[in-house]
Amino acid sequence: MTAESAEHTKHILPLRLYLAVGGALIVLTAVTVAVSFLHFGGWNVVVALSIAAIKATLVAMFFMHLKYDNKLYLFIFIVAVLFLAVFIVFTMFDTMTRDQIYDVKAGPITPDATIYQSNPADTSGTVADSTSVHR
Amino acid sequence: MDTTGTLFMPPGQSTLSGEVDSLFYFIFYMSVFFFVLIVAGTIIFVYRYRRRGKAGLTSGVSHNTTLEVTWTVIPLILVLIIFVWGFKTYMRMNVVPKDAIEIKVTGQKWFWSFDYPEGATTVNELVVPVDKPIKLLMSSKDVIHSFFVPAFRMKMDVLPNRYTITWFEAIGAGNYDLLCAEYCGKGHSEMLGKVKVVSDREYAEWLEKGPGTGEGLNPVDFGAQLYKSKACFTCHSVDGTPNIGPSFKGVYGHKASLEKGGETAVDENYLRESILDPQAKIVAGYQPVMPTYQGVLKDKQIDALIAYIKSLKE
Amino acid sequence: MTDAHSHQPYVAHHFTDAFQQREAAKLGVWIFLLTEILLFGGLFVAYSVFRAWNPDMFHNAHKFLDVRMGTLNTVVLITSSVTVALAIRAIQLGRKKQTIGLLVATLVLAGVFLVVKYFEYSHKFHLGQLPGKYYTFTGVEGSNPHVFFSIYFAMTGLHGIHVLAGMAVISWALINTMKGKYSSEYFTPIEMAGLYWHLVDMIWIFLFPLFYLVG
Amino acid sequence: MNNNETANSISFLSEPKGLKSWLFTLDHKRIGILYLGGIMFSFILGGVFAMLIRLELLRPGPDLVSADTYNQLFTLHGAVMIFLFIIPGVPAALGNFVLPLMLGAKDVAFPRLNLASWYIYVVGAAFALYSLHSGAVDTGWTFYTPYSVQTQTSVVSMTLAAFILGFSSIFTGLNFIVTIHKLRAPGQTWFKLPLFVWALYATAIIQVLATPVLGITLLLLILERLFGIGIFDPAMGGDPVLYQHFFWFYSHPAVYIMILPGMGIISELISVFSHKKIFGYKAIAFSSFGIALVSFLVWGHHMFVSGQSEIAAMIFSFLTFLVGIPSGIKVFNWLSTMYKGSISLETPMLYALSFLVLFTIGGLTGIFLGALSVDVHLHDTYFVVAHFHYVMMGGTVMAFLGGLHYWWPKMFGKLYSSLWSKISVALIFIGFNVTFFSQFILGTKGMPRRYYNYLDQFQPLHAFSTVGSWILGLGFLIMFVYLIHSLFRGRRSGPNPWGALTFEWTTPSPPPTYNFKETPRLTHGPYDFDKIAVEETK
Repeated sequence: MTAESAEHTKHILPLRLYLAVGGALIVLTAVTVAVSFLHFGGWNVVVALSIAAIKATLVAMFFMHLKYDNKLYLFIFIVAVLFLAVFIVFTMFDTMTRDQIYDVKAGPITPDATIYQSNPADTSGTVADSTSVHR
Repeated sequence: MDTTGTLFMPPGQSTLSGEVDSLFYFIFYMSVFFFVLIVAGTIIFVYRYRRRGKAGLTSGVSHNTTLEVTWTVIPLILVLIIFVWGFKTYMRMNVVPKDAIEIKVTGQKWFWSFDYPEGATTVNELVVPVDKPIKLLMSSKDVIHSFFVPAFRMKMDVLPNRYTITWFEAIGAGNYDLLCAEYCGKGHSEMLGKVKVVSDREYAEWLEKGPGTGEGLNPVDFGAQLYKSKACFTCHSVDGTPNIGPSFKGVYGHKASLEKGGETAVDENYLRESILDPQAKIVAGYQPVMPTYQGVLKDKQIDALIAYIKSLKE
Repeated sequence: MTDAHSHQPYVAHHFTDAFQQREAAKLGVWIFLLTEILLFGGLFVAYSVFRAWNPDMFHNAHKFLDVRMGTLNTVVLITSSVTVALAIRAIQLGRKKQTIGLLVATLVLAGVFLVVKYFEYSHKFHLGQLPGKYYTFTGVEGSNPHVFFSIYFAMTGLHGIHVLAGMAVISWALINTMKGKYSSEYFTPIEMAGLYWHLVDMIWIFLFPLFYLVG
Repeated sequence: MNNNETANSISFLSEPKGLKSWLFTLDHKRIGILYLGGIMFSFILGGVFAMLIRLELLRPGPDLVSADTYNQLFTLHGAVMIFLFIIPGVPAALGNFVLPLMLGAKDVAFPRLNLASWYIYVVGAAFALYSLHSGAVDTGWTFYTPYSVQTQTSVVSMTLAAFILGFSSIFTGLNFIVTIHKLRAPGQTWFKLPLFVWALYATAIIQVLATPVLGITLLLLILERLFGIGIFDPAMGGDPVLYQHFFWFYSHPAVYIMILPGMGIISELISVFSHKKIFGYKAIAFSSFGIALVSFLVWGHHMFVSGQSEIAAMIFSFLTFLVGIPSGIKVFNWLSTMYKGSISLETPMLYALSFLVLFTIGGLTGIFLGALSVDVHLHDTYFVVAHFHYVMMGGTVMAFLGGLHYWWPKMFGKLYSSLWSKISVALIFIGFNVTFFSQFILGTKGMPRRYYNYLDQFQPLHAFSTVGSWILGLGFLIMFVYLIHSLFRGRRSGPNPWGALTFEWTTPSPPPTYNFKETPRLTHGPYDFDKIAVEETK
């Protein structure tokens, strides 16, 4: 136990590594800003998020020591990201696939809805009278 | 035609109610089987292996793979059958037949209104012909409601600022309860209606008469009819008892003190304003919960209602 | 300590040794970070759903965010992450003065981040790009642009609160370092503060492109 | 086993003395008892609300309270029972007390955090009570938008209460995970842990994963009310169904926060009182994890008629059926544990058997609700009400009471009346079934939930149900009386009154402040009734 403990408390990374990772993060920031001025259509998001993911991985692995620490922490981190993904994906199973079997789209009746007038209890008008159906 | 229902289910009156009921009873008898198995097992074990005197060492059996796989796989197969069965009917409940009559349903605190393709409107009473698919295009004016007809085994939430769609086809003439199944506030349990299923001929005649126009009635009688059909009674009594809103009895010609302070004379103008813009002058002691009837009531109908309220003297 | 074992003073009675205590603390912090990720998760879901519904509005609205300020803040936060990581290294090596310096630098950078954020916010308030029903700006095309700004304020606001919380934690670690509570043997609290700060940085790494770059 | 330490050790109850020593205690046992006090108070409060609701529903029409008051009553009943009683119930009260003892540890990993979580609980409860005072909420415990945005009642303070209580739950969960990972006794490997510990571990994972999402949901709801941010409120361009996704992403797993620890207790009780090795140890342990994992993937089954897309409904329905399987496995395992055992029908075992029967009904009726087409009819009716009461009350509450009766002698060193406790179990069991079985029929017949008034045809069953609630109430009343009586007049209990093999029974009842004189070393499994002859020391 004590030998192990000494080994763990004294895991010191070289200064150069920290500075290199920091430099890489700044460079990646520059890259992602530069790339955002190019137009890839839908791919812009993918590129931006991929670069962000690389940056986050660098932070987690080196600054947060996940590369060197107990792998349990890495596991916890991955679990968090995984469940977040489940939350997003499963919610979008619904929000992205509504109204696929109807001819009338069940989306918002008034897309620019701010139905509230002075009194929130009174939500008069707009809904039932509007027959136009937008998406 | 099943009119009595079973122990658990009310009489089924739509084309799909039979399908729902058969799956219900499939699960039911399966559940009874497993329940009896487990309870009988418990009772037998408790009796057979009851402790007599001191508890000695007992058997050390810790698992049995065959047994465990069996009681995992059999329920798994059963629930998968149920899943597929339930999903098939669910899709039939959601895919509307092409030739369906489209009726617009509006939920509002706390009544239902229905707009028919021929221009008629009704409140809290949906009149439909038998053996014809009816498509309901639904939305709400305020909060979420849910359109629930137990006899048709149908339910669909009614959302504000969005359409939801469902359909049914009634198989027997009669009056069926319509309930709101999504909690919507004070009058939630009063948000009741009827689905009146009639023959084709009666439906045509009914449309002919043009419900809600007050043809051939004097204003007071027409107002009395509207009081019922537009569900004013949900919140306003005519016998003097205060409800969610003030009673209509004797209200005309009096002065009412207001929530914001001050008072107002209850005259034609005030009554009209209260119907069209209910939040403008709230009577002291009541909450600003009344929806506007702008666009719901026509001028002639408002006049009739005022005439009716005027007639309710103390 | 009333306990029978002979302990270092910083080991609580219910742990058998310093190693166990440190591992427990670290595990605790990681679980806490997990809850933080899921807390922000809800907002990421809201972002994804509304962006998918109104991609054009999101694109139009994001042009009203200042990329220069966002980039500046990204660089500031990354640098602060480096300084806090170095602070932990310094205390591991027992260099107390260096640790103090680096922690102060981290605090200063966090302050800069908040100042920049303040300028961004006040500019938006000025234009009427406020969340929800207070939104009065008319320059964004597309439906419900106030939702974009609602989500923007919710996410960056919550992140800002986390920056503040991080500053509090780092200040506390700083004070205790000055008091000489930490050494190359025992520096768990600084390490924990660092982990938290890195998470705050990491969340910003995602907020930055989502709002400022691709909208 | 060390049975003769009682004489020379000082119990945690008596030393140190004074109110302050309790309010600032870091001892997990005292914090457990503080929690027990809090949740018992909440249980009584929620119970009184429930009795009033049933009384109002005795007849159709307005009787006892107004519609507004009724709506506030069922909201408060739900919110108090869920956020203040059942979620902290087993983990924070019983778990706090028992977990370190079961691990042979001196305390939980973070005693200060533990105390903090209790204070956060108290602050949350205070907000909830404040909302009661300032125009109680009437949204239902689910706070569905847009109703919760429009209603004029104190939604914000109640939401804030639930938000704060969430943190208390997160801290308890976090503490337990670390404790189980790091503070196990020497020799206590993962597969020698008592199953209650496994259950608490699985629960804690859900607590830390799901509760933050509740936090952000409620925060957004508050922002929606204050600023109209337009995420959940359709009037501002938001989507109420999205709110339901957010809410149920937490609240469905939360159902397992409520039931999993209960299942853990049942595993203990059935093994101990059958005096037999638990059947399928690993299957039970892993099924807890199976449940924890899959519970995150099924939330959409609360939304089959909400306007959610059909594809999502299909996926959620499919996954819902999968989550039922591990629960089924557990029931069969418990049943098999009794086979060839030596079963003694002490009060905790009676609760365990009640659990077995009621939870089976609760679980089986869940299948009806998971089936898409049947759910369309049953959704938001009394069938659902009955179903979740069978799971929550027939399941969790029975398990909680079983656990309470099981560990009561350990907590206070006193034995309660065996006769009265058995009478009380019988009344609770009968009363419960009378109250809630009738509601299954009400539901299938089409009685929607949250109704202040109802159609005449439902009257007989409603009356029946209300009478059941009186029997149930009487059962609980008797229970409170004999439990409190036992504190003052009860017989002293020995360290191991039930003849169990887990660590907590090796230390005196009540245990001394640091639990064990010597850090214990594990020499046998928790259920080795085939190898160890253990004496009951009442």
